[in-house]
Amino acid sequence: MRILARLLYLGVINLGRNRWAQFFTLSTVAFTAFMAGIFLLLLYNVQQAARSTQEDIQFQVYWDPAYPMEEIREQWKEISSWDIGSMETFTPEEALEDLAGSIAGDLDADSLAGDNPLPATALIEFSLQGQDTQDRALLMRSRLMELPGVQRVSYNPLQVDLARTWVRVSSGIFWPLIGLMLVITGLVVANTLKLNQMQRREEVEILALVGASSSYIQFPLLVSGALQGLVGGVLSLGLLRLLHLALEDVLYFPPLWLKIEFLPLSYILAIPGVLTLVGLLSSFLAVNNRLR
Amino acid sequence: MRILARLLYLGVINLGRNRWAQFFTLSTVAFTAFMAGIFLLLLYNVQQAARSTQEDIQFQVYWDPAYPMEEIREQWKEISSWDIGSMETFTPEEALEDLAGSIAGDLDADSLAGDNPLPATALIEFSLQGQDTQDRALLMRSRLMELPGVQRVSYNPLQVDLARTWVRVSSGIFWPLIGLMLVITGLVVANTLKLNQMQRREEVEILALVGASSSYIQFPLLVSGALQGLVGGVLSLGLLRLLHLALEDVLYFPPLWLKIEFLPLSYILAIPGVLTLVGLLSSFLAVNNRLR
Amino acid sequence: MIQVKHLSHSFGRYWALKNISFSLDKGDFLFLTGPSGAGKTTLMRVLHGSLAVQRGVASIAGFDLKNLPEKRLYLLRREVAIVFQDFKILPDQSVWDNVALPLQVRGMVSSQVHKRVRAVLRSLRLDSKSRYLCREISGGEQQRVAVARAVVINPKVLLADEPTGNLDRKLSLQLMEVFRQFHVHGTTVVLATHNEELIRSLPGAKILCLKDGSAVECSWGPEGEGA
Amino acid sequence: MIQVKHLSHSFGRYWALKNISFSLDKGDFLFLTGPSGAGKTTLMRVLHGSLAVQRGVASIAGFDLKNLPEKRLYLLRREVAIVFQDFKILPDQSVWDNVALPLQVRGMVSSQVHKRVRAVLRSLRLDSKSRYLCREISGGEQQRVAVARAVVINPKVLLADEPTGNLDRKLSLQLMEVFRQFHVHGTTVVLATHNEELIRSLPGAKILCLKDGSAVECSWGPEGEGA
Ligand SMILES: Nc1ncnc2c1ncn2[C@@H]1O[C@H](COP(=O)(O)OP(=O)(O)OP(=O)(O)O)[C@@H](O)[C@H]1O
Ligand SMILES: Nc1ncnc2c1ncn2[C@@H]1O[C@H](COP(=O)(O)OP(=O)(O)OP(=O)(O)O)[C@@H](O)[C@H]1O
Ligand SMILES: [Mg+2]
Ligand SMILES: [Mg+2]
Repeated sequence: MRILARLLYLGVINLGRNRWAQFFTLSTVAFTAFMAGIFLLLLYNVQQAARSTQEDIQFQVYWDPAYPMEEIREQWKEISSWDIGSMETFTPEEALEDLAGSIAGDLDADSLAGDNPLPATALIEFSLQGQDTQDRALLMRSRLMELPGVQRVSYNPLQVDLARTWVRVSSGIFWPLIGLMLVITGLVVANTLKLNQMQRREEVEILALVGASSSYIQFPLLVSGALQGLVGGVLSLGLLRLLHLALEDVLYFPPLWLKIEFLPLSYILAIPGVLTLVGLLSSFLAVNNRLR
Repeated sequence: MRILARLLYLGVINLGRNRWAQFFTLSTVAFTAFMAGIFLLLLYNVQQAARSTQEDIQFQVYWDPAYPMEEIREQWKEISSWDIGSMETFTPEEALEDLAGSIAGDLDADSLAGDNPLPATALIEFSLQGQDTQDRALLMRSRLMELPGVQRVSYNPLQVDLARTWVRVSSGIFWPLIGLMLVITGLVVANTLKLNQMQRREEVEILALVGASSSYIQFPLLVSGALQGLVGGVLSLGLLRLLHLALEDVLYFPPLWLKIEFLPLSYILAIPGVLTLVGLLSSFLAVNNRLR
Repeated sequence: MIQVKHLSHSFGRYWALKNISFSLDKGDFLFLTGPSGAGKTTLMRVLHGSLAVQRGVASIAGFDLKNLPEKRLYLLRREVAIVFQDFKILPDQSVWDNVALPLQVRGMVSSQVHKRVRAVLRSLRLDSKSRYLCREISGGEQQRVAVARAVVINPKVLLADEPTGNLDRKLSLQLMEVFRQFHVHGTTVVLATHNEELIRSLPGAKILCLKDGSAVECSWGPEGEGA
Repeated sequence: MIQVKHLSHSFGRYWALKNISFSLDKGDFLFLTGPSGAGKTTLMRVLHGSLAVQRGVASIAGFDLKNLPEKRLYLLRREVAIVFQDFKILPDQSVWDNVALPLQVRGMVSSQVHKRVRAVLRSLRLDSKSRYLCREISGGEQQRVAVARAVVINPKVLLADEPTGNLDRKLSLQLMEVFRQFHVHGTTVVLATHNEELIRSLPGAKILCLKDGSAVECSWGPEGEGA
């Protein structure tokens, strides 16, 4: 027990020796983990976005250009009270402006305004979560069709297809890439820790010469390796959170309204956890090689 | 001259000393650069995709459900001979199937088939490159409208908006993220090289004691630092290319037809170039500190 | 306490020890001497388990060196202490920490450690330097730290490789007195040295002269050889 | 060649050298002696430019140590060679490479380097070990490598800190003969040693006895002191 406490203590104060090497090691670990973290954050958010797209279906509703706009506005109010996700509306003028803007910034929209060929439209998002999704989708469709003045209700086959595609692909890319990241991070961290521990070769050798058992030698090295992994992981999470705070709102404006989400708790715990394990493991290997 | 050659030679054979430390350093450098490279590859491709989306405009054409399908097929043939980018067509049955598939896999499409409310549609992509894009877009629109049986021609405001958004955002995200990557990679590589060179402290000290001038001491260290950066960078490019070969076609199927492109030459040259510089710089700093 | 029979050791093609045999009982004192490169250090390292027994047989403090598994080597090193020719002390730790190390490694309580280290440092005139880092002290002081680290565990066998090379005559004789005390109290001592005065100062001791790895007649010695 | 006036040096609050003065001409030979911890190594390091001059004045081979900028230190070290008490040789390089190092550092052509290194290694009986790595050779051999590395440049001033600590009597006297040859050919030699026999072997030499950092009467010496 006293020995165990002493070994733990040694593992911690080892970190205080050769501060510069320690500092370089720790920052390498933290930065590598940070880089992997950015990657994870990115993939996670794309995955989230794809999943939410997949679960939504969009109806695009077109009104008869001849139908009075006031009535259409009434209908818009009514529709927004339905059980839908969201609605975006375009008057013919807005649509024209949008078209003009999308083709070229300086197209003279006024020249077309008198003879606007565009109808009023609405983009309705509708969540497909829950049990009776099929019925609800069909019901929604017929309800929209029955509104007076509605000419057509279209849906988004391409977008739905894209989302389905992403899900199909992501299992082929998402997890392999995460795995690759993990492997690389592990290798970098392990290498760095080994480089660091090479500086302690002399100490390890002398400990063995004065009669230290291999567990006495290894345990503090394992403890410092694990600590370095842990501290590096926590530091990288801090950096990641800072980056996230800076980027969180960068996509949060119309028409995206995309908040970049931070990693979920399980990932947050996994990062320092994995690094701690890597630290342990690489120390273990480094020391084991040394003793032979 | 003889001294210079000798110093270069020393810089190279230095790499042969302490092979393990060298190996760990090199693989850390290579893997870190690899990770940054993956990132670069990803951002570059997203950027490319966004740029090409921005340059395209999509028209969605809806035919009157009552209009005979044979005529529509004739029109499809005609349209495809126009100066357009691409066209995707959906018969009412295909559209229904698609809808059914997107809502739920096992929806009974046959029950709706008799009374199919969906029209025939076509998705036409049209490139906005070149001079007279505005006129061509308007011309295309009116040509489509004039086809008999065409009920509506819609365009893709949301998608165009997304692309414009991406471009707006990417200058706020793309370059900062690349910059961040660069800084992190630089720090990691510099740290690792420093950790490595710490192992040479003794040698440097002894060189100074036997009368080596500081340039005699520094030059080989700079050479090996630069070489390590260079070799690490080239290795990382190799790894990246392997990854690219594995992933190239993973998105190349309908309806995406997205080939992941490899980095352009300027990036390819920049990776080892930057790493070489980082190697030089970190060696320079490491040695300069040492001598004082 | 030490048995060595037909021991040979080679580094590559170079035979550093050739067919050495001798044996020591508890409390014996052996001087190991011979010109530079004769194989003294090599023999010490074999006895301490740092070099494997390649040919012949060797045992020390009850451990058969030929068949000692690596895992149990530390047990041998708790009985057999060594003073290295190149000290092998930790330069970035204090004199005190270096000397306390073998005791801490054994899990001794710190009050005991304190008492033992203090006594040993005093006997070697190192008390005033105990807080210095080992790279900050003089060559002779470092050598005494190496001796202190070896004797602090009260070993059954004490191997000392040229422990007076950096010491002046007075300190050498004082150190010799420390070794003699251990010898008198039953520790088996093997001392490698070039210093003939040291050897003459202990007439009762055995002497083993090496030359190019072989045991030879001691050319100058008035005393007999070790058998 | 060497002037030292009122030189003092402290490590923190500890004064390792106190008010030392002496001067040596070209070709002089000075023995530096005194008990362990007296300050011999500290004085050597000041003369070699590794420790700054804190108080007093010191110059060597025409370099004023007090005002020598760091950038020009290597010029001093091309004239003043030193044998370190702890050797400071590169353990992972061969004997040959270690000895050739100071010549290569000066940009000497390799045929010249070859000739010089060979001659020096032979004079120190190291020819058979020239391809060995320095960590593979015995303590005495390492010490001779350190000496070889110092004398190979034919220095104006040769500082040798306890260069015979790991050598047997015969080798010590041979080494002394090497130093004497340099001395005769005009090299100024400063030799720190505990070995009284060595000191007696060169009756014409000056002697400086240190104790606790101060110059003192040599308690045992038949010869006069250095002034
Ligand atoms: N690891 C090694 N590899 C090759 N040769 C070695 C190795 N270690 C020692 N030797 C050689 O073995 C011989 C004996 O070395 P050893 O260190 O035992 O000598 P020694 O008697 O201790 O000499 P000294 O008095 O100089 O310390 C020497 O010639 C040395 O060069
Ligand atoms: N870097 C340092 N920091 C603190 N004290 C030091 C340092 N270097 C030397 N000393 C102290 O200065 C004193 C003189 O040391 P020095 O090495 O000059 O002695 P020395 O005469 O060479 O002794 P020896 O014969 O044992 O080699 C010693 O007491 C030593 O502890
Ligand atoms: Mg030896
Ligand atoms: Mg000294």
